[in-house]
Amino acid sequence: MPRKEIETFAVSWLQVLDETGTADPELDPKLPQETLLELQRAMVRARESDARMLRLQRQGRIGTFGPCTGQEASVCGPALAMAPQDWFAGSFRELGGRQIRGEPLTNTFLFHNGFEEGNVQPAGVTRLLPVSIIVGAQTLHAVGAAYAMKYRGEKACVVTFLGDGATSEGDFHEALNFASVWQVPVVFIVQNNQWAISIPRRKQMHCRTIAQRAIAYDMPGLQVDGNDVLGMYVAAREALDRARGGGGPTLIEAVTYRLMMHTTADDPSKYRQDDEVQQWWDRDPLVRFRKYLEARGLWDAQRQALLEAEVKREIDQAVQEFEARRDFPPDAPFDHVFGTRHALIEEQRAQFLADLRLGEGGHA
Amino acid sequence: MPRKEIETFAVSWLQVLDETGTADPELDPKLPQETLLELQRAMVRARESDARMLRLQRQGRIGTFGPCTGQEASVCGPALAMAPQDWFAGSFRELGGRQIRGEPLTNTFLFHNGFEEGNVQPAGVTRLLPVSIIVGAQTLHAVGAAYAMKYRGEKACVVTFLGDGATSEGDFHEALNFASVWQVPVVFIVQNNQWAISIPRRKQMHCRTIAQRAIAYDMPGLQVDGNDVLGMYVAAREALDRARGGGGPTLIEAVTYRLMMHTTADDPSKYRQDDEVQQWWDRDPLVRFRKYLEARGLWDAQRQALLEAEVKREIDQAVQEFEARRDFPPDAPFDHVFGTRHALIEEQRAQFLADLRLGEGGHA
Amino acid sequence: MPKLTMVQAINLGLDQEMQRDDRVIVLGEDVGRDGGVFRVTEGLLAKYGETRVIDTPLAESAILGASIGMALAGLRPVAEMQFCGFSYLMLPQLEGHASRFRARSQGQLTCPLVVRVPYGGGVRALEHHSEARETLYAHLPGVKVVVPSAPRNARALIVAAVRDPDPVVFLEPKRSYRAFREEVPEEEEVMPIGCAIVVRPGTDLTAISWGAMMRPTLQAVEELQKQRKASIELIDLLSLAPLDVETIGASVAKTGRCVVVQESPRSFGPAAELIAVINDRALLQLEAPVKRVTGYDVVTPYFGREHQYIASPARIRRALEETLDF
Amino acid sequence: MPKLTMVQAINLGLDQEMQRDDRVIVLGEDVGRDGGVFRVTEGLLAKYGETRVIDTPLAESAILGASIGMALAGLRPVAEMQFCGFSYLMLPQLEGHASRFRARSQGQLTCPLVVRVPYGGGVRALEHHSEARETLYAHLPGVKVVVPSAPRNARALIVAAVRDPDPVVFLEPKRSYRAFREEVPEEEEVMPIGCAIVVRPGTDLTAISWGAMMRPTLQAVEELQKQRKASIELIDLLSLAPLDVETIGASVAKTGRCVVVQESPRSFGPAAELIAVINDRALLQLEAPVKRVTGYDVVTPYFGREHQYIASPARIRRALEETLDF
Ligand SMILES: Cc1ncc(C[n+]2csc(CCOP(=O)(O)OP(=O)(O)O)c2C)c(N)n1
Ligand SMILES: Cc1ncc(C[n+]2csc(CCOP(=O)(O)OP(=O)(O)O)c2C)c(N)n1
Ligand SMILES: [Mg+2]
Ligand SMILES: [Mg+2]
Repeated sequence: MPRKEIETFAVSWLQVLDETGTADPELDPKLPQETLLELQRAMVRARESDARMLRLQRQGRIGTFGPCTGQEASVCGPALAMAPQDWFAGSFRELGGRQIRGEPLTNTFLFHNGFEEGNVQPAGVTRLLPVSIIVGAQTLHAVGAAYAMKYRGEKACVVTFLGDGATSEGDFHEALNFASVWQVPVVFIVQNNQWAISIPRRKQMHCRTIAQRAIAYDMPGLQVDGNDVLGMYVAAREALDRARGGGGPTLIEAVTYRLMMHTTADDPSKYRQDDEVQQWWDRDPLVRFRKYLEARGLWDAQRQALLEAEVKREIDQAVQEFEARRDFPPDAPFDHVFGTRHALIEEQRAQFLADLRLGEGGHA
Repeated sequence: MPRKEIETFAVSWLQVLDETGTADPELDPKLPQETLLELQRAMVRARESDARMLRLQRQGRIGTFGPCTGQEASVCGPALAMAPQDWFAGSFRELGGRQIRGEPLTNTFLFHNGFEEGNVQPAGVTRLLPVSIIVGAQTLHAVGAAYAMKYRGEKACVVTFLGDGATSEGDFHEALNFASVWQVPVVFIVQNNQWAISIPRRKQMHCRTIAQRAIAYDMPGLQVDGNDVLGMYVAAREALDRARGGGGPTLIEAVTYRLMMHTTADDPSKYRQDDEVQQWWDRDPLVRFRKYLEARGLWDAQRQALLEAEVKREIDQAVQEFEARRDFPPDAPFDHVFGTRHALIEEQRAQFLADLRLGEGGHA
Repeated sequence: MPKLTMVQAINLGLDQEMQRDDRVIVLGEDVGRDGGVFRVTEGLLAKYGETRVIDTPLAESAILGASIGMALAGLRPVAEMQFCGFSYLMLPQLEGHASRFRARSQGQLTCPLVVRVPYGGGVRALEHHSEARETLYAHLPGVKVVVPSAPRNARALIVAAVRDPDPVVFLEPKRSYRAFREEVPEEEEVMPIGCAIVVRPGTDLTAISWGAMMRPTLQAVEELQKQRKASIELIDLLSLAPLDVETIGASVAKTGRCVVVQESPRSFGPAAELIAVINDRALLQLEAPVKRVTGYDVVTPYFGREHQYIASPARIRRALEETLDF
Repeated sequence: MPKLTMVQAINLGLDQEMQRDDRVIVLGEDVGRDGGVFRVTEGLLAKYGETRVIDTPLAESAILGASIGMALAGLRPVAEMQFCGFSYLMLPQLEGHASRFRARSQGQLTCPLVVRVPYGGGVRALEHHSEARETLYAHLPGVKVVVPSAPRNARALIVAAVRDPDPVVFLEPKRSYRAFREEVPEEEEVMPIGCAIVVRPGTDLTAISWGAMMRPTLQAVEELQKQRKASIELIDLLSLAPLDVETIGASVAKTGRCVVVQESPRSFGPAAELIAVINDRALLQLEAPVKRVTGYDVVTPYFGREHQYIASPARIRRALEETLDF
């Protein structure tokens, strides 16, 4: 066979809800009403939390964070499709997903106010890894945890999230390769929000889709409308089912958009056009899903108002709790260098505390 | 478009000479006789050099090296297709290619005897990077050099070689991505010799071909019979022409086999079967090409004997020259830490030389 | 002379070098349109175009690896790592290749390149955005490590780094980026790499620091000198590798007392090397143990506690006093 | 008791730990069928199968990154880096994650894992196969760094490392892999991490080393003691992080003289930290500068020159003499 095609591959696209909120009848997963309402609640909660955090940040009450507005569907869909025993190995823009996994907003606030206490989860919240800031790195942790699940014979999967920018890191490639060689139960969800800080997708990669990267590993890959929460739910459920059944990893590209700044330290007007942003506001995942619910008689303005009010109360309370927290022992870092005590560390702790008592500890 | 294929991709295979040495008439590049004989000479020279190095190593006259026997075609084809101004950024198993680029065998010996002098190329030998041992790393250097060529408007390309194992490293992914985003003139040649030390291809990757990795970057990719020197020549020439014309990078997978040990420190009988090795000896690239030449009346047993004798003489002479070398100033490393002198280094040099004079320098 | 921040001063240096030499290329994440997340490369894209100011994909190893290839092929890349916390991804390319091409080829191939790395804490940033880890680079043979402490020397040193024939890791103390301004001349200024400077001479004690810790150290010195008669010599290292062992040794041999102020964790940090240099060159003159005021060997705390972990002028002052009184 | 090489001793320790605890998983390049390029994991695949002895693809960051995930999920991975020269590829995962999960989550999540790294020179190997770079790991908070020096302590320390609740970088001095044998008991032996040992007591001088340099140091000490009356205390660090500052301080406070022997480049190397520890704890007792016998700040030479660059017993002996005679 001198010169001929030996393999062919295809990339597919999935959208359940179109931009008007109309579901494709063949693809509509016909989720139970309860699940639909959970999705709605999760997305609204994420949106409202984000808005509040932005205000808190501007008021200097929390530090830098990366808003998730616009990406609620691409995160909440998969997070709700997960089983309780599954692992969540996220990046830093999955607030809605973390909330679904049970992270209290007080923790989120603590984290963004510079306290490790924000990563100490209350009882019952497990298998939720802390925010991972080094882009791409968490995808490898996901693969390792998935290996552990397979090794132990647990029917648990791992879902890991990353951004379009993160796909450029070597770790992402290594993770996909290990996952495919090991055939472990992990789902990679790339939130392709078109930007990595100021770098647009076309400067980040030359390929037409991120989903086609799966081909390099003979891994199932799929491009999904990331602003369609039902599409994301369906895609993730399918991938999780396959993984749980021993079918190995999946790569899902969620096509979505970062509607806000990269983080509160960023000024996107330096590098992108308002009309591009506006176009994506027109595809707001929350509006789309609300139309779907309304068309099915499950939602209306009043319910929306009630939900928003309830969520805001929750947030208010979390802000209060968070701001009431005072117990931040200054020497906590010395407790958690190692699991065992060592003279070197204890001696430094003593020096640290002595300096602190003299009021000489730290810089202004 | 709710759920549908949006992109399709294919991987092709190229073989010009089949295993009997018969060329596909449509694909035969009909190279000038001179080029054919150069290919023959280059492959025989590589094979003989390898054999001699193995003996030298066994006699303790040089140190560890990685034999290239079996992979002469996949390296010599592309190396001969290169233009003089092109860059060669290899790994550690491309002896034939380095020879084509002009590296004297004395240098190879010096290198493998632990002297940096082996990387100092004689006048006229340029754009040949030293052996790169950290697998995958050199692919990034290749991309950077290719960028420089494009930036300067030089019509020069970069050819970089790596192994199947090296494709697992993050650097390889990053290199392919940068190359495709920048559309720089670089050709990646993966010598898929089926093994990375003791790791067989199927434990290294889950994909059916390495060529399909190109799809992840929307880069032309091709799988070639790596034991067919004409196929490799044609594939590389095509890729180089495209690169020179501004068409960007190409990924070529050469399907070949490592007939010998990984390095002289390795014992392959621990992990692979003799009959597998034998099967690949039956596909020896040198035998195949010789049949092609013979069928065209360009070669016979006598010419073969003459060539082998000539090459052996060359090698003998190189061994002599190499073994006569005595000028290895012990403090040379101090000369080449930095391009400028610094008191710290010079002070250490003085200490080093003083210890050496006292006969106290180094360990036994 | 205009008064510039360190950000503006480095920008000026880069701008003038790009003007002067078209082999100079700036590359990194967000260095183009955005002007860098700290705005150090602001305006360069508009002036020099996309082929010379490259917004790269997000991959630190590739940024340095490609820079190596550019340098081998005759360009003079200036790569930016967005934060020190992500720079370790390029350490393998630095250790394995950039630092070695010269030695490997006995000078036939060289890697003149600069890696700019904003580093250090005190800016209330997220995890990985506050570390000081100079040692990891200073310990690598074949790598020069430069740490400016103020706008004017930052500009003179970035120019030196760009022109240097070897790989230079240029650690930019981000706490000093905009903390103060200094007059920086328009005209070219170049400072030598590998040389410390005596910022103020003295006879009773040598205080040594570099980068962002220079300011609290200077403050401590000044406060102390208001309080009591003591002549303190203050040294700004400016380069950590190669280290200016002569200046350090001579100063402590003269004063007999020394305090080193370092932000990074204590163990295996730069202060240890300075103490070793003093041990080699001035032990007999030492009248007190050298004191190191450093970070602790703990995982860098999130920013809620960070201020307690970076030495304050008061802590430095006490170390100075204790060493004087020893 | 059987006499084992260090390779066999580590193998024994791993084997027994795998036997004892099915959470222990071995992974890395060529660790399975091939038994590791140094044969340290020989036989484990046959005994424990492919799910516990994993021949991974060729990617160091992934090997550690996946180990982190395994550890977070309750396993106890023991990863092998084939050579120290390739281990920097996993440094970002180590610095950024393995070392931090405990602090990040205030103890809720932990990373009990071991990274075994053959390191150091003297085996006439290719470039990148001979470096000693302990500092790069010892400087990282949250990371323990262990360096055995002989078969018996290698076995007792690998067991401790596997059981340790934190990430341990286990640097194996490959020059000592097969250089000599020692009796190693079949029965379990565990040595504590973070503790140095006094190999032989003495009163006139403290010699400190670790890993492969212990043997030439011991030889130098013994040679010297044949020649002249001098009581030399020899310390084997065994752990570089956390450092056993008490043992070091107490010894030098007693002897007043010290020589540190290190293979790696001088500047910012472990000897500097030891000198700093001595400065903190025993300066007043010092009767001579601490001498450091080290590698040089040059790019590690290829093996043709390497033997001239690693300190010989003669060079060490002279340092001992000079320090005694100071
Ligand atoms: C290894 C690494 N390099 C650089 C950064 C700095 N950084 C933080 S987020 C970001 C862009 C990430 O883009 P993407 O992956 O698309 O995620 P998004 O922010 O769009 O959600 C960069 C460069 C980082 N966190 N980690
Ligand atoms: C980053 C790195 N890790 C590990 C090694 C050790 N090593 C040398 S060659 C090799 C296998 C390489 O396999 P492959 O890329 O297929 O090339 P081949 O040896 O088959 O030519 C390994 C693991 C290395 N050189 N670099
Ligand atoms: Mg993005
Ligand atoms: Mg191979």
